Amino acid sequence: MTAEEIYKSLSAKFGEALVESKLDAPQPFLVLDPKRMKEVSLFLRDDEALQFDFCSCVSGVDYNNGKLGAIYHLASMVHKHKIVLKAFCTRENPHIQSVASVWGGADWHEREAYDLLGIIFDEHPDLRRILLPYDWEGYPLRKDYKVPEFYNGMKVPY
Amino acid sequence: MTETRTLPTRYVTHPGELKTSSGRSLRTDEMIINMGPQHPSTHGVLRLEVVLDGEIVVDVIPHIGYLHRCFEKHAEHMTNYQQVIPYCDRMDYLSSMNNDWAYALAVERMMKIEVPPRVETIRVIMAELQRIASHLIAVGTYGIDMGAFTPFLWAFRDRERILDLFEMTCGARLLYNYIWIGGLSHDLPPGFVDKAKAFCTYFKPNIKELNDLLSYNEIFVKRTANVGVLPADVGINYGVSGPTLRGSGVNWDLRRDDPYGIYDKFEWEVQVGKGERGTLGDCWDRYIVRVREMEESVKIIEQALAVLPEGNVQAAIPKRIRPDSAEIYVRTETARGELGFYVVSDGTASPYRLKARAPAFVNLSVLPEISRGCMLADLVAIVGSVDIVLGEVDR
Amino acid sequence: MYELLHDLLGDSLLVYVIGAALPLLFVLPFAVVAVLLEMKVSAHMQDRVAYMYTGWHGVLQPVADILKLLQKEDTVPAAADKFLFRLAPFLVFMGGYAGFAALPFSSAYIGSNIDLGVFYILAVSSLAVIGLMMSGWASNNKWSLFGAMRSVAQIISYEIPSALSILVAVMIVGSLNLQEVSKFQEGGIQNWIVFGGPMPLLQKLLLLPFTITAFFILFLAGIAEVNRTPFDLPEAESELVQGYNTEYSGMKFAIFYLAEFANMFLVSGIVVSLYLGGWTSPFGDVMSGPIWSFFWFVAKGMFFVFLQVWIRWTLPRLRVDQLMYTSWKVLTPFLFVCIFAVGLILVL
Amino acid sequence: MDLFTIVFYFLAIITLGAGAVVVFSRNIIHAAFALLFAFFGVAGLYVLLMADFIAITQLMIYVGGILVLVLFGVMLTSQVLDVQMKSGTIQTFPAVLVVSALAGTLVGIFWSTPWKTTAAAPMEVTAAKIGEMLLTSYLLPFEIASVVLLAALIGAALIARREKNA
Repeated sequence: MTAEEIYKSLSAKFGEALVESKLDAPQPFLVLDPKRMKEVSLFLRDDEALQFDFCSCVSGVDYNNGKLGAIYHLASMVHKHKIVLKAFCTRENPHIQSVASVWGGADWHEREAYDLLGIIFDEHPDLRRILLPYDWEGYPLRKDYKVPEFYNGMKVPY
Repeated sequence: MTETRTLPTRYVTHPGELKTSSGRSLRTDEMIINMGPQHPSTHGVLRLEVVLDGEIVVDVIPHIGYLHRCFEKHAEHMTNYQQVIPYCDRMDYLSSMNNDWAYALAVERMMKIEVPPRVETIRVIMAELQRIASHLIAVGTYGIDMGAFTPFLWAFRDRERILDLFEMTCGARLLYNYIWIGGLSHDLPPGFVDKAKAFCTYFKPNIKELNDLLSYNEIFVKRTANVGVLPADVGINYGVSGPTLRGSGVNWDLRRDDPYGIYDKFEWEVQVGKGERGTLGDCWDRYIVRVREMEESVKIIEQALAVLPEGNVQAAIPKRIRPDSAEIYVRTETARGELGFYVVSDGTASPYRLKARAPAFVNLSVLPEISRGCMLADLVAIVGSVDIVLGEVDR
Repeated sequence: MYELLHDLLGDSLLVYVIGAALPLLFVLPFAVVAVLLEMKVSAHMQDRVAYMYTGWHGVLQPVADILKLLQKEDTVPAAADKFLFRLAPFLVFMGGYAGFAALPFSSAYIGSNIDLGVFYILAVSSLAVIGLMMSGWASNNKWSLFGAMRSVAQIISYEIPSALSILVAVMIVGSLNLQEVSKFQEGGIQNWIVFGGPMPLLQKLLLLPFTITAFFILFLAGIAEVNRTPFDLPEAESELVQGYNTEYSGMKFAIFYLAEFANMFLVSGIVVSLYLGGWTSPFGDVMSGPIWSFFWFVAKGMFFVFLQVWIRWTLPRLRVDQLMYTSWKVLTPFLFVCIFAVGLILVL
Repeated sequence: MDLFTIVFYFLAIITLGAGAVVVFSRNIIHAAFALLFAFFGVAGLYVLLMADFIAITQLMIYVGGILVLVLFGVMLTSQVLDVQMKSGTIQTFPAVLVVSALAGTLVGIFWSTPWKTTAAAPMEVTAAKIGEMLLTSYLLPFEIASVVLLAALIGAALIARREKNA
């Protein structure tokens, strides 16, 4: 299935949840409503013609204009097609609906995005820091992140 | 084969309360034990919080991040794209070549660089040698996990030969920095082809030896078959990839299914688990897939060595790599599975955002799912069979 | 032996002390040799050469290792039960060492020529069980406790097959005294109990399958009782981080180690005495006599020690439930059959 | 004092001292482990009485079996990893009563019995005799005991297995 067809079958069902799309890019992507991630994802996974059963990667990105994004790279092992989903939120209100219940693999990726960028994935089963210590402050991959001078009262040497 | 299959071992646990026949309750305590971060069988600094009922695992909670070295943050602060490669080396330090290739490939695709055919061939040779080296460690350390020390040292003996080849190529034995954007750091040294061929002839009988000593050893099979069964659908849902997924019988290999390099020019097969000794997708299947993949890799190397073309080892690339504002996700098949690099460029000389989709990271996330209800010793077997490298999990 | 000492020193406490210390003259050098054997054999199996620098082919390395262990700091975990922690290694060693008293090293020497020899060895080995449990508990470490619990369960389970397979030989000889068991098998290799003992030909042939089975099981159970691969679950390095001796260092660890090697030889000694003719020469009267008999006993014992090393560096480890399964559902029923059959053959 | 007496007192002190620890120790684990030395001392006393078979049986059954069972029991109770597991004293008054009554009886018997003292008999082979008697004169009690033990074994196995069906 080409990106065109994927877009059509999605827009027919979830008109407003599709905020934007770019189908002529080398890797075409769809921008989704961050609050309706789950239902779209469920459809993407379970629809016979789509069958996006494999969630390769979830990446958080800070676009440095107050906008954060979560980028989902999906693939289908059955039909061997790929699509990129994007969901954006603001730094002030970084909420995106979690898809961890749709793809188990998204669980840790979303935790990582939360850990490093502070994107809060709503309905995530276990949203804790994953790579950094549990008492770490701040989100290091945000572009406005200042490296702390002290960690737990200890001077960070460098 | 499927008729005689026995059911996977799942032990009955009785956490919380037990009622006696007279209705009185007996409270049994679960024991919470920390496996790691310093533990011989966690293959690095992984910490597993294990909830035990006697010897039976009730739950496993992995805690990672002890080896977090801010790879992604570093990458954003490099002065150019080339500088990221040494950091890629250190992600999955057991298959550095594969990491470098994945990253180089991502940048090359973003900039639409065509690499010369000699480079492609050498990359395949290096990646497959690296895959053998990495699988040797996986298989060898798995032997240690099961209490057999000798296979480990035999595996290391053979791996040394591969490292010798790498050393004569680029001077390093672990972190090579050999595959560069648009090519290689330098050409193969004279005599490499002969030595690599000699290695292939030397190595093939050793796989049989390993099989005799470990793979088909009755105790080893007893320990690994029917243990930690990963059903194919669960594996796919969790994004598991590589030999771990193929052990569950999923015929999926990015070298063939999302082609890169010149793998399509060679004759080789994707090895999948068949549930020969137990349930499909158990530890033994994952293990044997690695052993058989080594044989396939030898095949690929021999073919690639035979067709190695002459030519340049560096494509014509701009002095300073500045991709246009773009983004790309490229995935390759490393020894552990799908290694993906998501590169976002903003037109400057360093990546705006670089996300590494580490296969071991994702494979590890399925661990709690497949290890509930097994025994403590099985947990060691499962962790070993998933074959994680903590450098890659934590990046 | 004691007569000699009595004649020299009279009936004093010293006689007994010296008598009790005599096996140490064997155990200590043996441990050194066994360490070297273990390292060298494993190394050559693994395409290595092991240590090469201390003395000729590194033969002095175990001595250096012992000296190092002697000098090491003797750490005791802060939260450990200090008294029990210190006591445990000695109990473990005592359990193995006490067994040497009933081992017939030669036709002229046995520590204590008691009639209940084998029974006594089985009994004192339970001392080591308590020692292991003590060490695991006193370390105040969950892994150690796990190891201790496992080892106790394992040793107790494997005492049953080993006792039963001992019984097979004892039934044939009609004595629990290992010295007499050895004497019984004099006259060459064909008289060893593993080959049916010095019986009439027909009876011998009938006994043969059962004695061989019992012999193998005794050896297996012996390996299990000294916690070596494939039965090394209590100290399973990859699971339990060395189990009960995780927290031990320096001299106390050395004593655990010594106990392990002493036990290795003890087990081999029992197997050899009961089934392989003990100190008797395999060639009948050729090369017999007290000195030669000592040689034969030690040589046979060392062969079995070598076998244990060989097995250790070849096989993976069993899992706890498989271990118990092997003991209770495989070895023990087999032995019941053996005992029944041997009894029947002997009576008829 | 000859050697025999020295050894006797040595063993007696071990036995009684260990027994005292068992009774008075506030740490249950210490109490359980002290049993080892008590049993050992008793076995030694048996040896002095030339009862080698009983001595070894004592070791085998009490140390190898019962003590292990006791230790498992103690360790399987809750808070096993807490080294400070304590034993307490309850119902002091009835205990004192019972104990003094028992002690009085024992001391009374001790004083009123005409003890026969003879020189130590030479070491005899008892194992064979015991075996013979068990299979001839005392066959019935021996068999009854084995049947009882078998029943206990089967019962234990049954209880241990019940979990799985439920």
